[in-house]
Amino acid sequence: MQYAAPETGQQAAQLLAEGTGISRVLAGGTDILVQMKAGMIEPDLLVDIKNIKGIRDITPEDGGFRIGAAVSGAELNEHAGVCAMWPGVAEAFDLIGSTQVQGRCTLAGNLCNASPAADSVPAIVAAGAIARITGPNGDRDCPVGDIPIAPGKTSLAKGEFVSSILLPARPANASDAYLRFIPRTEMDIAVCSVGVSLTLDASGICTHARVALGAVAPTVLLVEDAANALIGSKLDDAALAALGAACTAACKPINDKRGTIAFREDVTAVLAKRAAGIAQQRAGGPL
Amino acid sequence: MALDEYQKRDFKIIGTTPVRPDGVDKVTGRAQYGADFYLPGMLVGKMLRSPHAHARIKSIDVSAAKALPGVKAVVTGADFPATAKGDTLDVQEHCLANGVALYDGHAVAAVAAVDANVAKQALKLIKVDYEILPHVTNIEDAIKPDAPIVQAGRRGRHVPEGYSDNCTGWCEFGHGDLEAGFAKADKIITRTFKTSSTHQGYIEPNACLANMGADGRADMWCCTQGHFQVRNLCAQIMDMDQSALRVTASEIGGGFGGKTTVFIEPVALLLSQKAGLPVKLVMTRDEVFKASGPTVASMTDVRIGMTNDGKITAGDALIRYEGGAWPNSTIFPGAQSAFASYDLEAVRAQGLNTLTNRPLQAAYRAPGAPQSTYAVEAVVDELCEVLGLDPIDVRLKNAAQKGTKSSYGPTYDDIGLIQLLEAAKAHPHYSAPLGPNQGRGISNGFWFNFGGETSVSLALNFDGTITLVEGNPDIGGSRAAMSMMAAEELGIAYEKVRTIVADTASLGHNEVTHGSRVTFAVGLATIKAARAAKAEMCRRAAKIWGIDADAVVWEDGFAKPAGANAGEHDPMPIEKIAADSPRTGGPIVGHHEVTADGAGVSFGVHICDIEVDPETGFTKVLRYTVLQDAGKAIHPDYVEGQMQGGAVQGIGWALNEEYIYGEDGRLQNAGFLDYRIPVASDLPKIDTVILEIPNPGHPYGVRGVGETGIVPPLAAISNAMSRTIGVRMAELPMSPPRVLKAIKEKG
Amino acid sequence: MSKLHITTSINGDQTEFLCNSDESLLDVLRDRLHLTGAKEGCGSGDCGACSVTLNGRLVCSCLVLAAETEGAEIATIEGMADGEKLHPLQRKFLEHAALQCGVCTPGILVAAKALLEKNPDPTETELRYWLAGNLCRCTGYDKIINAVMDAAAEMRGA
Amino acid sequence: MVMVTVWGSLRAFTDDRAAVEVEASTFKEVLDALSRDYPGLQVQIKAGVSMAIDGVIYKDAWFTPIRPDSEVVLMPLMVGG
Repeated sequence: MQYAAPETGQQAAQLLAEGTGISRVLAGGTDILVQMKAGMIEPDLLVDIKNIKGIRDITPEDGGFRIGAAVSGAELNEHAGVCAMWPGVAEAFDLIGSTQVQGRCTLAGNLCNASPAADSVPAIVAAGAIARITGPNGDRDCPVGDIPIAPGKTSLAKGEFVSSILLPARPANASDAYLRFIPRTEMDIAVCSVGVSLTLDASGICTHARVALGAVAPTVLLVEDAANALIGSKLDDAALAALGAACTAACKPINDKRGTIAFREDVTAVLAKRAAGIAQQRAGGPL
Repeated sequence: MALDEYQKRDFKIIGTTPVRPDGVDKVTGRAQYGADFYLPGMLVGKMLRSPHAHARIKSIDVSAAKALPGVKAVVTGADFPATAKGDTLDVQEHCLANGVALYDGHAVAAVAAVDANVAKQALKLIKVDYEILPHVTNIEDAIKPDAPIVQAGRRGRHVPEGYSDNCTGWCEFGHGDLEAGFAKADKIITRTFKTSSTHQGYIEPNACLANMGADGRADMWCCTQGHFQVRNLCAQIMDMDQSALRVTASEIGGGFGGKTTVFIEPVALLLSQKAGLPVKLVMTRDEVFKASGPTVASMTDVRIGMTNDGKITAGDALIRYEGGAWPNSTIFPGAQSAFASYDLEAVRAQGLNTLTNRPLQAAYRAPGAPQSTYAVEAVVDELCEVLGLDPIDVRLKNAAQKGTKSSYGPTYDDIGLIQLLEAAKAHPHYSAPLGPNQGRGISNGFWFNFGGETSVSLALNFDGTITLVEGNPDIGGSRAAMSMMAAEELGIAYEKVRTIVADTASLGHNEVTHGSRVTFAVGLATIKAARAAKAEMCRRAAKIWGIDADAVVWEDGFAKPAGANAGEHDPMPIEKIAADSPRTGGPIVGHHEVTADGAGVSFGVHICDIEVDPETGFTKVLRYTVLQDAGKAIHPDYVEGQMQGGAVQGIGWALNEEYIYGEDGRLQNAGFLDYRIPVASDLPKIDTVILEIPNPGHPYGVRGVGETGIVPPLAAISNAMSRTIGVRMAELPMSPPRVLKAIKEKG
Repeated sequence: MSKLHITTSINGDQTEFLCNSDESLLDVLRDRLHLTGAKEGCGSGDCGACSVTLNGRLVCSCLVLAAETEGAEIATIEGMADGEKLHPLQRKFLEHAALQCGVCTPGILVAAKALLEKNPDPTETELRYWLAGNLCRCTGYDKIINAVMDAAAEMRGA
Repeated sequence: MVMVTVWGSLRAFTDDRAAVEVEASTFKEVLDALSRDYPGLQVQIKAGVSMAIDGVIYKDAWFTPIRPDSEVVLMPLMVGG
């Protein structure tokens, strides 16, 4: 295996484009090294992007924040600005793995590993985050939800990698929350998970919402019916019940070692209601 | 035979909590565990494992692997000498398959190469032609008459009609007239319980380094609970003299029973023999889960009758255990211990063992007892609930005590169950208020405790310090306990004794560190070795003083004249006797060799509070209290540690730990991510109460404490769960999907 | 395949080593440098027995490629004591009997030290969550938590 | 004579009796007498047995004395963790 640590995004893209055999990007390494150890993958080329200038930075941009692809969970959670604006994203990111894993894991890596159960993905999808993709022909932007297309598969072309993720600006009286279910308190993969982002008006009525579900389908689900159940309401019991029902209806889970279909359908609705309540409270409501 | 070893006395060192002798090494990273040994020219060994649950190995072609540069040896099961028989042959075939792969992960070949990458490549070059056979991985299917047969010719001679040939063992214990007993009951409850297979979950993967010379003599370093056992098993499998193999136990990174046998050690020896070089073989975590250790899974029917005022009139249990592809005898302690906490006029416990296409079970802390006790204690609790009785009062009313004929036959001597139950009832935990969605459970637990072959040597150095040499790997602080007992007996400072775990060439045989035997048996031998040394020191002082040896007594590290008649002599310190010893007859060494008996049974009572999220089935353990009889706690901190560790393993077993198999018979969760042992944030403080009801079989009254602690938690948590959600759960683990389903079905 | 040449700092000492491109930092520490205090319990970041700090961040050394450590500062259990003077955490682990088999102990000590550097006064809950990635099968964690809390109190007082 | 209690599944070899009387004054003499008088027990005795004598469990302790009034219970050999 060849290991390369280029200093520019272009060099990295070039290496990835030219690599014959299996090429992989190394950011935090918390997925790829596990897969290599288990013999699931044997890359011929590993491109370490951490030496690319600026890729470990969190930069304010248009009222939001651009998160470099090599920013670790620990670094993001120490960033007061991001935590204040997108607490749901921060808490979702923080739930990935242990303290040790937090020292290494990245948002972009969590996204591009394309696990259906990735913790940060429902949160950044709910947040409407935009990924910047660097490729041999330059950069392009893409909604984060369009990147995972199947378990372990992304829409990225050969030579492309995610170099940063933009968490956009958000209006006043808006916030987000993320909840997942695991059997223990830590160190587990989500059995099901929900990210909710919402905006309230001055009277506390929800004017905008995005609800994303994890681990209940091959890829993250952005559930429009769930958002619609909240919009126009003050998140009263009826709205929350409709939210839960919409989430359960949208689920396409499987039975596996981590949970059953029935359990995932039920608990997704529970988590959605709880997450919506937390986001509402963070957004300043009920106003 | 009443035991009279115990003598009441005041202790100076016993009961204090000095720092363990291996402590500094373990907090600085110096301690050497199984994988921490290196030798010049050392090769890396790796194993090839079957991906099939059951398959005939039609052929194995290792030629391409052998031809790969850097590969020094490739072996299969056929390379072992064809001399092992009986149980040893079973162990050998579990290490390396011979003709048939019997479970997912069963090793079929092994390589030794100059580095890990070459070894990995070599494994890929081995071509195995499998013929897939029907498999079975659970009890219910395995005992059916038409089940796929795991190994032919293994049917047990007592197994009743109607069960498949997978059933290798049957046993029955008990006494009294069951039906007469049930006729006296006001309420009878019958239920079937299941537990999943769980793993010991030690953090250190199995590891060994073998170095065999062309003369057929070998050294081995490995993490094991019993290096003498490793030596004997390896010698039998490799057809070597036992003296030709010296095994040194490394520090051991946890065992809990799982490291009482061999998995890779004979293979490392075989590779080293073929390669003519040292070979290190270390299991990956995946291999640990797939091919070592797990405990038996169980399915148990229990029927218990009770009067309205809480007297148990009869108890009957049928335990069915499955422990992998070879016979095992876990049903014996399982059936014997099921009702051991109770004084019953009519009791029966029957046990059935069946084979499955899973790894051979290894002992796990009180092997067999948690599963059967769980079922019995759950039914007792349900009877209490149905009859409106306090669960501790009912246990007190029926508790076994001195003079009770136990459910497994013998009559109990001094035991502490009643004291434990009374202490539990008086504990503030038992009367603390509970909030919504919270419940409390309690359970008894019992374990036999063992003694066994033990050999100890205690040398007096010329400066008066002591080197104590014992032969049992220190798994929970036993070197500290031995140093304390030697120091107590000799009347010298703890720091003056250094306890060493010797290799197999340095002592007589020592039985495996199992059965909670070490503090009891090695402690007993240590005390007697110290007494032998004391007697010799008194003889030396007597010679110097020119008086009779029996006119000298030993006190606080000094030889003293026994009385005025012995003459006027200043007390002679151990340092002087030691310094003079070359001139008074030679080095002074006390030793003791024994097959220790009289271990003394042990009981525990656990109280547990949980809270259940009714919408998700998530269970939080809020509060946990362990009460246990230690006989005499030599080092109370380590006794507490055993009680806490056992309880937490039981909590994991009750709530989340399980072996999950797919339809294909493959293990789906062979890693710490999805085999969910408790993490720090899952747990509350584990409170402990140590009771000391002396064991008549030990000079200081010691009982084993290592295993009992894992017996009660399964039922304690299950009983708390049932009382919280209002549904009797009868299957472990009580994972959130199962709990939520039960809550929903109740409506 | 030619090996990579890496220069790094381990416990304050400049260290050079050769490694394969796919070797983990843990492999190098143990098998090439014979710093065996970090243990491999799982190789997949699930047990924490191989914990070290990398440029001040707590990481699992099994999830770091040795090749990534060029110019990095690494701290392992072997560097925790100051000569014969134990770190307060090490001392408190001994006083509180916070270890049984001890194989998880180096990783837990490294992790606890990283916490106390960031947060000298953690609550017990914060500590339990911080250590959730360090599996211990022997102790039930109780005495470990007591030892770290006591060490933290002593270090704050010092 | 000593009364020896056997566990349930061994009663197939003791004429369905829960306890049998043998002439013995030590652990080993009990085993020898059982093997002689009840040959069906030989397989189990060879596989390994313990004996509880007056409530104390002995493993392979051949020369442990047994009084005529001792409580003697045959038990399987067991392993612990």
